[in-house]
Amino acid sequence: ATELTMYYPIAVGGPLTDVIDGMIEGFESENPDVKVNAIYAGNYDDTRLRAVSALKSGDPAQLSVMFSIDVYDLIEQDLIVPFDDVVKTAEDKEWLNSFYPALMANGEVDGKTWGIPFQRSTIVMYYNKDMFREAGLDPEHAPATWEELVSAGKALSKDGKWGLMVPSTGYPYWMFQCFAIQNGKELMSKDGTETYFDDPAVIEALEFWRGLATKEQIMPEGTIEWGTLRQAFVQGQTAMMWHSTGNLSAVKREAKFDFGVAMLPKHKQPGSPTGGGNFYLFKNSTDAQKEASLALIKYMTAPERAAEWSIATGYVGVTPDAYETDALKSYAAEFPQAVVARDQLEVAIPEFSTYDTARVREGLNNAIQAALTGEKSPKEALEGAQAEANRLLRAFH
Amino acid sequence: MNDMARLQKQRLALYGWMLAAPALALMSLFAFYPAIATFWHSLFTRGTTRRPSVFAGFENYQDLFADPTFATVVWNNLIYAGVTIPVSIIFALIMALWANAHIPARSFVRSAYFTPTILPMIAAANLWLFFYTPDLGVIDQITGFFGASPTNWLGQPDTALASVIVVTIWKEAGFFMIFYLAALQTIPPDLREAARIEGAGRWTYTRRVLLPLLMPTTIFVFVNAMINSVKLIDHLFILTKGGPNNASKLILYWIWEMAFAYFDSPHAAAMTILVLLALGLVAVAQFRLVEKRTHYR
Amino acid sequence: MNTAFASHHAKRALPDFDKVLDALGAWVLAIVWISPLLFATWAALQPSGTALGLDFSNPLTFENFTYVWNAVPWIGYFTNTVILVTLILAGQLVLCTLAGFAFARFEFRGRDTIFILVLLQLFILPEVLIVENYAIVSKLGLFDTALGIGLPYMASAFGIFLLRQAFKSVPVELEEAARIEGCSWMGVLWKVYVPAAKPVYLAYALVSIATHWNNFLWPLIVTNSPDTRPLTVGLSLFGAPETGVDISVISAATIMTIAPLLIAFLIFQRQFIQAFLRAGIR
Amino acid sequence: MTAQTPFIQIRSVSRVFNGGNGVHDLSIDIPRGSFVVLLGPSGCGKSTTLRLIAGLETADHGTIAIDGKDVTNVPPSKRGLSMVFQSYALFPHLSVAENIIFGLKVRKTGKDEIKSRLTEALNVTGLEGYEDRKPAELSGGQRQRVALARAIVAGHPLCLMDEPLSNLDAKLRHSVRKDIRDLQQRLGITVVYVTHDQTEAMSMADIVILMKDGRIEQAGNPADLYLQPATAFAAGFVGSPPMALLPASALPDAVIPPKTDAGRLTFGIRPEDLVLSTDTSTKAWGISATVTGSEFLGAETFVYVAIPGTSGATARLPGQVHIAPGTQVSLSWAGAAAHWFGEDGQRLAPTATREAAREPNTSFETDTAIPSL
Amino acid sequence: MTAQTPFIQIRSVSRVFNGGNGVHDLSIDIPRGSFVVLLGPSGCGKSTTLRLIAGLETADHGTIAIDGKDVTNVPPSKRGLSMVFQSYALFPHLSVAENIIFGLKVRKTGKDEIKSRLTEALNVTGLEGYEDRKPAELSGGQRQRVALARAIVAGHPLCLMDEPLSNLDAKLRHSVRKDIRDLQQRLGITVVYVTHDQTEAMSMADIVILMKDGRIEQAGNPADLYLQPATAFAAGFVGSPPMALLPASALPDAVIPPKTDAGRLTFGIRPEDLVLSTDTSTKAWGISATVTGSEFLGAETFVYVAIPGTSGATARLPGQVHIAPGTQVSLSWAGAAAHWFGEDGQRLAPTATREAAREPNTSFETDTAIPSL
Ligand SMILES: Nc1ncnc2c1ncn2[C@@H]1O[C@H](COP(=O)(O)OP(=O)(O)OP(=O)(O)O)[C@@H](O)[C@H]1O
Ligand SMILES: Nc1ncnc2c1ncn2[C@@H]1O[C@H](COP(=O)(O)OP(=O)(O)OP(=O)(O)O)[C@@H](O)[C@H]1O
Ligand SMILES: [Mg+2]
Ligand SMILES: [Mg+2]
Repeated sequence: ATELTMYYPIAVGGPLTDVIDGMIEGFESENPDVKVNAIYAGNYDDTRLRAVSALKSGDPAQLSVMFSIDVYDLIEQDLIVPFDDVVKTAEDKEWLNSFYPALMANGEVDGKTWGIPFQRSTIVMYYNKDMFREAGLDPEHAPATWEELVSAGKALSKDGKWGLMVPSTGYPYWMFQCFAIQNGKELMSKDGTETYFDDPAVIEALEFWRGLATKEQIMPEGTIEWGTLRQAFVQGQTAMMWHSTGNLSAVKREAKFDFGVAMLPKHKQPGSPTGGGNFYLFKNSTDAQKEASLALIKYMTAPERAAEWSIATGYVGVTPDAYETDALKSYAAEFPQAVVARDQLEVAIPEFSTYDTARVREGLNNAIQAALTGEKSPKEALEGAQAEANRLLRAFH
Repeated sequence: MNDMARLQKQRLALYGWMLAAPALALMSLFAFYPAIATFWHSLFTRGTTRRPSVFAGFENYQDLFADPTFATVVWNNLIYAGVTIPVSIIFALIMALWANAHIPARSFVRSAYFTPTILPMIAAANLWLFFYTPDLGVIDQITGFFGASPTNWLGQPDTALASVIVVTIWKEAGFFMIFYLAALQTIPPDLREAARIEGAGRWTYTRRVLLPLLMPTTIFVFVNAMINSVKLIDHLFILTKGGPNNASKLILYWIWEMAFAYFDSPHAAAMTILVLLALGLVAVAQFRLVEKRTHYR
Repeated sequence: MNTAFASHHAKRALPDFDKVLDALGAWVLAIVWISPLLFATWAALQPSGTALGLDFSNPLTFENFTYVWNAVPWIGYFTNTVILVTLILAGQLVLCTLAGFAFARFEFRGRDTIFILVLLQLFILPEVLIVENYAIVSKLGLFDTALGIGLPYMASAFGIFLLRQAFKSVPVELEEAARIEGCSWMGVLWKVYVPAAKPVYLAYALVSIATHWNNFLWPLIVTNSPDTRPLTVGLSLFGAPETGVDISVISAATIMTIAPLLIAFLIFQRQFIQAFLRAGIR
Repeated sequence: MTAQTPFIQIRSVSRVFNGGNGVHDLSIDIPRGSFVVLLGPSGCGKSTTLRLIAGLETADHGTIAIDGKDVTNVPPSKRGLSMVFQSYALFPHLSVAENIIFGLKVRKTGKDEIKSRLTEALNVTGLEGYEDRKPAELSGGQRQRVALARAIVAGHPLCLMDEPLSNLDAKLRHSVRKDIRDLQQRLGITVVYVTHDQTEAMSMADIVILMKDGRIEQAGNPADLYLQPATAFAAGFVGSPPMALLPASALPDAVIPPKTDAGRLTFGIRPEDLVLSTDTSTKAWGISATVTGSEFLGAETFVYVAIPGTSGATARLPGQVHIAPGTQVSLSWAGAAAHWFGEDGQRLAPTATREAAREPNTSFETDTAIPSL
Repeated sequence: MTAQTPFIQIRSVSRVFNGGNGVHDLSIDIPRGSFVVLLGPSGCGKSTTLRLIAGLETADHGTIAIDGKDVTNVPPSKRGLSMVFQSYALFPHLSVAENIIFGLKVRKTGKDEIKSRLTEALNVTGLEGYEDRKPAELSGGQRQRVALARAIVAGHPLCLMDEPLSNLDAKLRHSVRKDIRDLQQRLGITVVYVTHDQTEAMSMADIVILMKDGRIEQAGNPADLYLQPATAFAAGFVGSPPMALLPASALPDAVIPPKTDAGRLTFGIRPEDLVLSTDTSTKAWGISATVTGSEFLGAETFVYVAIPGTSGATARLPGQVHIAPGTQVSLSWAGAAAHWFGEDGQRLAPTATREAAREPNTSFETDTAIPSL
């Protein structure tokens, strides 16, 4: 029998290990000759650390769910193999094409596919319909452009409540990607060797973000805490928030009011980055293990499982087929907010990721936070980050 | 000297070694050997598929000194240490004095001071995260009650580090209190009476008698606090992740990032070695001081 | 005859102002200090999403506890934690006792140098040596065992230091008396030094238990299965970096992880503190 | 007691602890410039009394006046006194000099004055050259002197001492005893001194206050206590070896005072007043006893005898005396040497005759080197 | 010394510490069943000697034999002895009973035997009823008894004691002294006892070994030491108040022994042998001196006198003596009471006459109650 060790993180609150265990059981009963050790390994950082420790000290592990954006580093560290090497049959190749392209984008480097989407999110706008009504706004029409966003925000900001909150700790670059893409510019090249932080459109995007607090005063100043934002929203502290779709289930559970979910407003164009975790295959495994791993991944991303996972977590279903399942269909019917993320995938871009990604990202994060806290002007901050990124990426051209 | 006596001495030495050996072996295995390996590691470049690792001498160290983040992080850590160490020691001392005094509900007070010690840092940080939430958080609700405007404690460069520091002090003070409490019990009560008769008030007694007598404890606590000021970063993962814009990033967090997020273990190793060196130096100075100051015991 | 006295009944001073202030200060500080825990208790009893309002008119609910209780095999994790903590403590006590005894009472060449090395270990942060330590544990074949989690912590410099101090403060006469009565070296250690250092053991045990009860990352990394994982892993499921945590749920989970320890502490508070006091750690 | 107002007046002071122990309704007058010793067994309330005077304890009832001023509720530092503790209570982190001038510094005395007073205190206590040592680097006797120096440096007219010699060895104790007494007389200060050692009390005191169970048993000068103990307790407590206390019923009728009931009387005799005779026929009367042992101390020998119906007695004989255990002896004494106590332990008057025999005398001659055989 | 082989034989034993202190070339024979006291000032090597016998120190040179067996390199537990420490060294975590039977248990003695021995030891030391207390719950005297019980329970023929009474107060010390001596005699064991208190040594010992600077100064029975001190050091050390040692040059020529050089002689006189006279004309000779003070101790009074050219002397007078400081007196003594020491501190023979006067005597009569006026 083939034995597989798989690490996975849980990055949204709750007892989701049970769900995973259930899937694994299902897989094992369908493939009795494969034994899977699915190991919960904390959050994304813990999981990466766990995988690195294990691989570096020669412990066998065949696959893992890790950050989709770690792909360049994992390649650089020579830890993973592309799926193209494992996928043999036409059917399998077909399977590779069955995912939403926006979700596949992060896993494709140098023309090869290194990651298969599993727990993927995107950013959507949650809004408090009650507060919209109170402010005399149409609760069924969420702001669709930056202008509408600002004017609605102004109408909603009163009595110590805010119109909008966009979190800027934890994953500032992610939120910033929204503004940048909406303003018509992606932050990095497809091959992950270039960044465009000092592009005027990008600088303008950051100026707009900062302006929401300083000029328009529809958002509090300083950075906004990622971790507590949902609580602020469900307690009516802000009328709108931009946040991961991963929050959907929690907001649904917690909000005591009527809330809506909308695509992010557009400016020059609509758009939002994807996020979350992909499946990776580790290098030092036998062919049989690789095959079994592939089978496992296929099982885990099959429409039924994708639907189940999506309902349980709020993550997007990774294939269009998932949305054709009865489970997700009926869920969407009763809770239409659930399909907004999918709809947005049409205009989604890959999450920010380059070579030496953590460091480049860190530079960007710092620049964004420096601008939002007023330490630097957006231009100054982003130019600094760009210079840093150039330095780091020079080696990879 | 008598042969048998010499033989006996040798046998005792052997016993000594045998007794210490298991602990030393484990220590070597899990501290000394890894530390040396770390040092060795720090002399090589980061290996990637494109560029295999090569010997680089002290280049990694030079890189660090050239990196402005290094300066920021060191500076942050100095502030962090510079505030948490004395403040938690002072709190610990005050707590100990109170917990040792004859006040009503003394066991409640002692338990209250000590409780943070047994809370997992991660859990504690999660609680504090919500304390710090602007507007909604407990702190802002309280300050708001007195008419202050809401503050984005964790989101501003000038309050983020301070907020982290507060949590650290809260977590540590009760632990150190225990040591002071123990030390206070060993001070004979008649010293206080003698001082009273000599006309010393409470403050004079504290300053001129109590504090000098507690010096050995203070040094012990100081060393612990110093180690913690480098070691205690769990809450950063939850509270600020070192932000905004590195405003609250501490050395160990940065090492952690380098090693496990940037995949840059050589630089992380170099940084680790620097930290070890610095701590070692301070420690040696401390122990010197201990020997001097505790001479009268 | 006694001109100096106005009356035989002296006027008694008011309750000491200083003392009142002391008590007030101590209480205020105490309340501030446990306020996070009080808040957590409050939050855990609130329905999700309303905890931050501090709206005291809300009805209290145990749904968070039910939810958290059903989410994780707490009993198993609890057992694992107890086993782990006990194992570490036992190992520490044995190793530190032997080493502390050696450093306190035996003369051997290089003793002081080695002792300084031991103290240096205080500064070697296990957090950054995780990869190396993982490799060692894995090579020793102790992966995913309680022993594997515990081993790196067993030779505790802190423990050796404390016990050495404790042993040094035992009067030599006690040892000599025991030797005259026929005790061997081990007998002396076991019958004289260990009992004499009992408060130190208690105090050290308290610190050790509190530390390892709460350790998360290392156990997470060197374990694979729920059969060995400790309570904190259960707790970690409710921390959610990607979406932000639910304060009510995490509070409930926190309270459940620390409850056994906290209750034990509250019950044995007096003894614990007394233990510390008698330990006379300096 | 004395004609002038007493320096310290303690009036009906009580201080009762939870257990019911403490001191009860105590009244003491202490004349200025006197050396007063509080004597008594452990737990009798000596320290409590001293601490009441010092202000370290507050009286539950009653008043305390020092130098005519009611200090009952005055804090210790304002009472103008100093104190020497049994443990010396030296500050271990301060040098000898710093210890001595601690109080002066606290009271912000001028630098020059501190210096001159320190020099004097060092001089008086013979501590010159030790200024810079820490207490841990001193011997017991030296520490004791530092405590003394600290007590006298401020020049307070009253000094309280709580068993200041009990941590010294016998030899040292003897010499420091003298030093303290000399110092007190030279400085003319009032000293209240606590001890449970009757030898110390006898040799140092102007007035001994013997306490028991929180009350005063007898107060007076040492000779009074020794020669005319007011109670059986005082008789047994003062003197070493102690006075033998025998039930009168064990004595021959001849010696029982007339008009008393032997069944209720207690007879006391000091060891040096006991006459031992192996020739039981020479005296008209005598108590027969058996020697149980003897102890040779150089200048004298203690002989222990068992007397049927009693707990025994000790005789103190000069020089070396060899007497085998088991020897039958007859005990007798000069009539004036006998002490009689009633059922309540109170002394029975009159016993004045013997006291007269011991009147002070400055012309005399003695040679005890050869025991009278 | 005795005809039979000594129980303990110490032959030329040295143990020198780094500082050069310790004991040097010590040879001692201790007869079986005797009570031997090692006496001497602090630091003279008493404890070291005891610890050498116990095996807690190892000799650098020389041999030690106990009961005819060479034990020089035998560990303490195999020497068949027990020891009482100054601090008692009771195990604080064990109850009285457990403390006592500690050694028996370690040696795996049978349960029943342990029980019976414990009962006996408790009985002998009067500790019945205290079996279950912890040492901390006992008074000093009781602790001392526990230490004693632990030492005797094993029935070893040799018991070593290092200042076992120095933590007790004066009164208790006196009674325990007797108990220990009685116990030793009852059990017939050999005791080596360390003390720096000469009173203790005098009253307890069969043989006193007086040490100084790691060497033996004088060994003999107590009377020898008191009456015929071999050296000036021994003369000054034994006796309280100590013998006055005066340079012969301060004495009138009449009293200087013939054919000696007064400039090199030291004269010694015991306090009880000094005769004080205020009438300076009655005697043919006398040293004039000034009274500096006196101390009344109940049964006797010490009078301190200053003698020009000397460090002064003490006279011991029975009863209470009032004599004002400053009084001029004349000092004299019975010729046989004088002790003479040469320049090297050694006693000068002959002094036999006076010794004869103190020969043991079992028939006597004494009455010192009234001082000779
Ligand atoms: N703070 C206190 N609390 C309770 N009881 C006390 C306190 N201080 C003294 N006592 C009790 O009061 C009585 C008298 O105590 P005190 O210390 O005055 O005795 P003492 O004569 O000095 O004895 P010793 O010679 O042992 O020092 C004792 O029975 C003691 O137990
Ligand atoms: N372990 C040691 N190391 C160095 N010197 C020592 C040691 N033990 C004793 N000495 C020295 O040897 C000398 C004799 O010591 P010992 O303890 O035998 O004296 P002692 O007569 O028992 O004195 P005391 O009456 O103070 O107990 C002293 O000068 C002491 O300082
Ligand atoms: Mg007292
Ligand atoms: Mg000694």
